[in-house]
Amino acid sequence: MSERLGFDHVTKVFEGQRGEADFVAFDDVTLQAGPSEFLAVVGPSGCGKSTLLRMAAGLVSPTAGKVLLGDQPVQEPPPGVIYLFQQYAKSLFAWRNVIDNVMFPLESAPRARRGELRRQCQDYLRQVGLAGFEEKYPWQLSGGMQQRVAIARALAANPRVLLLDEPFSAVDALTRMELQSLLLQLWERRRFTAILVTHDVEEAIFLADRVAVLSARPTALKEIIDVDLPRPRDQLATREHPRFLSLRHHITASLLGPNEKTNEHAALV
Amino acid sequence: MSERLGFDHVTKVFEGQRGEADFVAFDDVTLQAGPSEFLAVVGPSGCGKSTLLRMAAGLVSPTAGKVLLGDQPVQEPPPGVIYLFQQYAKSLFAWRNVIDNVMFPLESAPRARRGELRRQCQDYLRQVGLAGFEEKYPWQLSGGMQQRVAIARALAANPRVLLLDEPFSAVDALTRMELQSLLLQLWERRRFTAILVTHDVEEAIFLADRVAVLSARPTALKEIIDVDLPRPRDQLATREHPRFLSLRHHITASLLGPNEKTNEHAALV
Amino acid sequence: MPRSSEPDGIGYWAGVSPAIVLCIWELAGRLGWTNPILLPNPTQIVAALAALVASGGILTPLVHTVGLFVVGFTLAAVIGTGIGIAMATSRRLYGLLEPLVEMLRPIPKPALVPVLFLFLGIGKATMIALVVLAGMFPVLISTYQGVRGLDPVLLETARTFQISRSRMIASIILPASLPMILAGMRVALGLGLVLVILAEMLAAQEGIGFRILDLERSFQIRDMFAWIVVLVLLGAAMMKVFDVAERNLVPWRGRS
Amino acid sequence: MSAVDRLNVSDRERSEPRSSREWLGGRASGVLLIVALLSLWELSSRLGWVVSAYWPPVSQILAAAFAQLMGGEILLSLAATMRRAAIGYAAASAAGIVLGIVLARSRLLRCGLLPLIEIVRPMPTPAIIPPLILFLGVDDALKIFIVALASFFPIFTTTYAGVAAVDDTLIQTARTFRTSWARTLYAVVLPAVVPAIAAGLRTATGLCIVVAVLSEMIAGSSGIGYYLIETQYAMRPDLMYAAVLYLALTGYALNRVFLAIEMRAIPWMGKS
Amino acid sequence: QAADLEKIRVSIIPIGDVAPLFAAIQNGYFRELGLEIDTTPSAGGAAGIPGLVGGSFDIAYGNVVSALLAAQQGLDVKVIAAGTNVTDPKLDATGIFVKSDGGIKSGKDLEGKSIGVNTRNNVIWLYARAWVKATGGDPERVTFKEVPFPQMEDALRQQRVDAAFMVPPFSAVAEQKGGLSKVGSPYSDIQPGVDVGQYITTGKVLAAKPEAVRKFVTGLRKGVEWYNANLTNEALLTLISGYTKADVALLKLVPVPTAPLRTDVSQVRKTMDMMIDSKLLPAPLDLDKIIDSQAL
Ligand SMILES: Nc1ncnc2c1ncn2[C@@H]1O[C@H](COP(=O)(O)OP(=O)(O)OP(=O)(O)O)[C@@H](O)[C@H]1O
Ligand SMILES: Nc1ncnc2c1ncn2[C@@H]1O[C@H](COP(=O)(O)OP(=O)(O)OP(=O)(O)O)[C@@H](O)[C@H]1O
Ligand SMILES: [Mg+2]
Ligand SMILES: [Mg+2]
Repeated sequence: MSERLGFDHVTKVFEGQRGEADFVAFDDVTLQAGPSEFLAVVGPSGCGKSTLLRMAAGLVSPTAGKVLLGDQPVQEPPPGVIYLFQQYAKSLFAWRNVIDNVMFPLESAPRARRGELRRQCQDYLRQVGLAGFEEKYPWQLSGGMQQRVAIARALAANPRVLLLDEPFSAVDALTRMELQSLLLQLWERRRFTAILVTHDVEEAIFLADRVAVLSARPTALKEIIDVDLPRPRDQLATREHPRFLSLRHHITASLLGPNEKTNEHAALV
Repeated sequence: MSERLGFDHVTKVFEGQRGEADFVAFDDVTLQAGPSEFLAVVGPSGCGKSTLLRMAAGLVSPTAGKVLLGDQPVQEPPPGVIYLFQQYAKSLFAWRNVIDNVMFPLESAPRARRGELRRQCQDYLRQVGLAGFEEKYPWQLSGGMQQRVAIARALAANPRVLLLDEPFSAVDALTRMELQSLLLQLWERRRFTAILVTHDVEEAIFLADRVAVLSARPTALKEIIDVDLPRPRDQLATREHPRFLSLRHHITASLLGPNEKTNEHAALV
Repeated sequence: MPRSSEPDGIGYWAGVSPAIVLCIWELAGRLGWTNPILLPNPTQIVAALAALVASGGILTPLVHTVGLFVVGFTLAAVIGTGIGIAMATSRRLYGLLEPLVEMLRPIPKPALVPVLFLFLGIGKATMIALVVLAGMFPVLISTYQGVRGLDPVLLETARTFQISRSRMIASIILPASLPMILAGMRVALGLGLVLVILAEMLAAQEGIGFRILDLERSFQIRDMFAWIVVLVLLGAAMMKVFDVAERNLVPWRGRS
Repeated sequence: MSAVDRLNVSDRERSEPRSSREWLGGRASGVLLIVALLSLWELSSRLGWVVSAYWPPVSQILAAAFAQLMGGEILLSLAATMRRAAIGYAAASAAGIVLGIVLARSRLLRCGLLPLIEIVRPMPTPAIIPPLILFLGVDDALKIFIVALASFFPIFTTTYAGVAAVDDTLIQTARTFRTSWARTLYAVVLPAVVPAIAAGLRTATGLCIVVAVLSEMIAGSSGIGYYLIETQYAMRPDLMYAAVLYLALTGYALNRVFLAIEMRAIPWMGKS
Repeated sequence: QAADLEKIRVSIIPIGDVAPLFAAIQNGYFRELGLEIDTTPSAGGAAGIPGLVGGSFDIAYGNVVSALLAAQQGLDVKVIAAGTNVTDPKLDATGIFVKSDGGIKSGKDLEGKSIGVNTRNNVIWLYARAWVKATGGDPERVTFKEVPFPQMEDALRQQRVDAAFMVPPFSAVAEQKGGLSKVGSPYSDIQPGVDVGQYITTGKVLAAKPEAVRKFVTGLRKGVEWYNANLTNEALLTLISGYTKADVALLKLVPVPTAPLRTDVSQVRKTMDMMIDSKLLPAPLDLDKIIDSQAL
């Protein structure tokens, strides 16, 4: 259950309001995530990473170029492409308990299948470590648990492509590690195509098969780096792997730009 | 301009409400940050890190034991002990522009000195890289810039001890690195005593002279680790230093607890 | 928001100050500082109230007032929510209705009484219309603002799950803006009660408003005060019911 | 773009159009609707679809409105109403803001006063006018008192809730800078509650006019409320409708002015 | 000079009935006596007696039924001068109106139907009941609906009520438009010469400023005399138009009745008996205490 997702010479321009100049968020970006690939996208703040994912999800359309899901151009939210937001608190439905949140994508199914689907959702909750929390409401859970609910809901929608927009940046560092490991486990089991947007270079390397680096405005694709680290990956061992460190060094330097020397404090301040 | 800050057999119990049991946030913790030392405290969520800092700031008092600033027990907010909150957006005064926010701690000074103090504040803003933003309002700035304003305001108060409660966890990863470097620069120049609370093991190692690890509840001091990395530190070089990696491994393992093997996925999920 | 159900750390103290005021009032009456015809003592008012309850005479006006209020308020809530959502989700309906709403909203509703009399006659229809007119605008405005203020993240989440427009409104927009809708209804509740009383004074042959005015005209001040007490209790009870309903409808209020 | 899609555009895309042509662009249908309704009114009166001495044609109302303006009489009535509304409003603001802050910060006063306030709150204005006439008479004292009473609650409630909602972080921040109690109150708490107070004040502006008019209708001798009754008894519905028109315009303008002031004076509104 | 004048606050209803008072003010009769009259109009008179009792006014123009009700509840009201009475049936513009094609002629026909009155338990209501009874109907079987005077005609034409007690100028305008007919004049039919309205004060005011009250009555009487002498004078209509905002053309439709100089106790007693009959009053009141001797 996975699919190729590609950006084909995509340009996105936001029209300027009240006499402001138009704003070019992307200029001619071509990029592709193959079936079952885990692609990470890193880039400085405001460079248009979220816009990229929103185009992939069919929530906004490119000004020029095409977004392709398999061979089909994406125009409106296509089935099986699920978006996981950073703001779990806002993306969960506060008026539904945990299991009903997870059931949401399945509710158009015929009544007869409801019982079966419900059991299935319970299984997803078990997979994200939330068995027993079915009847709780989102506000009764910690941030990390809320994001787990959002993940279970995404799984319930049976994603062919999962779009992750800084999914773990709002939780604390230890929880972040847990969720990263969880995501990898699920991805290895289900093999959907994953596109992850993040600021965190280490997170990108730890999770992805390839990392795409975007430049600051005008946003273009700076480079794509293959992550040749063995799987399954491990929070301690992988991150201490010499290859991890060199990738980390390379990508961080690339992000900070060609003019800035990496061993200088000033460059970071 | 710095001072020793010590916790001497400190116990903190929150009284249970409405028949709930009392809640022991700390049991007999003894810990000390010497003059001009940079001490980091890491620990799992909810273990009482913020409570520790709030006691140091004199915002709450311990149930037993003493908090000592130099030789003086801390009872109410002592002069020169400044608290930097994680929630920069909430700790800045929305109705004051940047320079007036920074001026806040100085406003009890006699009128005659105002001009001079204002120039001083402008200098602090320059130091945190915000020259030219004096007249902006907080909401007109990005998250990282807002936290810089909070740092400048803390500097204006001329701190002997700076308490930092996850100060960078709400900004993106690249901005976080920038702010860490900025903090180190300022600390090296001003040499106040710094106590940093964080979830992020790498941040703790990168910044601190010593790292104190707290256990989950009932919270006690698990261990204190000396960070024998050279200064000045560098975002790339320091983090790739073999000693950094071994410290990182050790502290992460310690945090995850004695029963959990570090090379197991399950431990993290 | 301070609400009667939350004691704001007052607890048992809540009864003290009203009791003191009542005692002073009673004492002033007994000592002849007040005119007993214009301002009866609390005990006299309570006696009048007791007589009213004992005779069963309290029932008909109470039923009239409550009935009128429930009908008017419900209509105001439904219409306000409906138009609010329609205007917030459709640009075309917004353009069509916004000028009319902005024109009607600032008119003090009591000023419309003669027009209502003309078209709806002097009776139920006019009274209900008054309550609805007064109550629907706060609901409408705050529903509109609530829906427009919904976080795009929420709506986009729902959209990526491919739901239909009607399901979007029913299972996302409506529940998500419920806190704001209820805030509007809370305002409408207060206004509605005011207008119910006014409407009864103007156009009813029954009801608490009618009774109060009638008793005032025949200078039966003691009974008039008894009815005012009934009214206060009624108002407080309605707010209480609303609070309980709100807590059950939006248990997540202020927590997400 | 489908209707629901509208909801999904970002704030930038949905910000209000600026020029008057753009304004009309979105609302042309709405303006047409109003014109159609008014034409219907005009016709129904002229062609005798609705027969009543109290259903004058719109054109006659507009003529009356113009004559009123020329005569200046309507302005006097309006001024009388606005004066009462303004005095009551000012008193309500002072009381509402002070009590709101003080009660939120002091448990003792809260115990003493909050129950009394809660008792008065559900009392509908028209119901208390009759007994109040007996105490305050029918003069300005009565009307101003009623206006003040009605306007008090929104102001008090939002202020009280606003103070309670002031983020603890703000107060703690002030504390670590060793700010005195008094200075914390006026330099931190007060500005932090200003947006909440402003919201209450705005609700009260609409309310104070309505209540002033209502009290003049019940126990009036001047002002627009009385004018509405008087013109009915004098069988001059054109004057009456024209007065309603002025009243609506005043309410609308007041709200606009308030919003404009709010935007200038409280730039941090909704921003923290 | 104005400072020497004693100020008297009078609550009035802006209708033709108080024309003598305004005549007296305009002609300077009060000023000559050292009084300044400050009139406060109150539509429908709702605030009159309550305001008087509450101390806003020294004197209020009010109807006889309200005054008696107040007295019955123990309020210390005093009638000090006659206001309006209905003597000449030809000049009685008030009446019960029905739709001309409705077939209603009498109180008997109204059984099971409704009559519009401006307020219940007042003078209009009382006389409407009496009229129903006098024309063969049972007042208990007629519904009395409260309809404000300005809305009376529409209510009748739209058949929201089957009959309406109308007063000038509304009655005159309605009659002129056609389609409605007057089937009775309760005041002049039931009790020719009835004292409908009086000037009322309280015992407290009477005790506190007896002189001022005496001067008021004197000035008012002069006003009544001028009024009665100028009933057909255009100047009178202009005067009325001045404080009612009604067009002079409209006022011309309305017959102008004479005004009484003195209160007729026997008329008040008759009204009181009717109130007892309609259970508005439980027992007779001591009218000598209510009607001050100056009114006589
Ligand atoms: N609807 C819009 N109208 C106009 N400009 C927009 C719109 N949406 C986004 N932008 C602009 O496009 C740029 C890219 O936005 P985007 O949210 O994609 O960046 P990002 O890389 O996700 O940033 P961050 O790392 O802060 O999440 C920003 O400068 C933003 O201001
Ligand atoms: N005023 C209080 N009353 C009762 N319990 C409290 C109070 N303040 C904190 N606690 C409890 O004490 C514990 C420690 O809280 P604290 O905020 O210090 O933890 P923390 O380590 O800073 O957590 P985090 O990493 O989430 O910031 C928590 O379980 C909290 O619920
Ligand atoms: Mg983004
Ligand atoms: Mg904390």
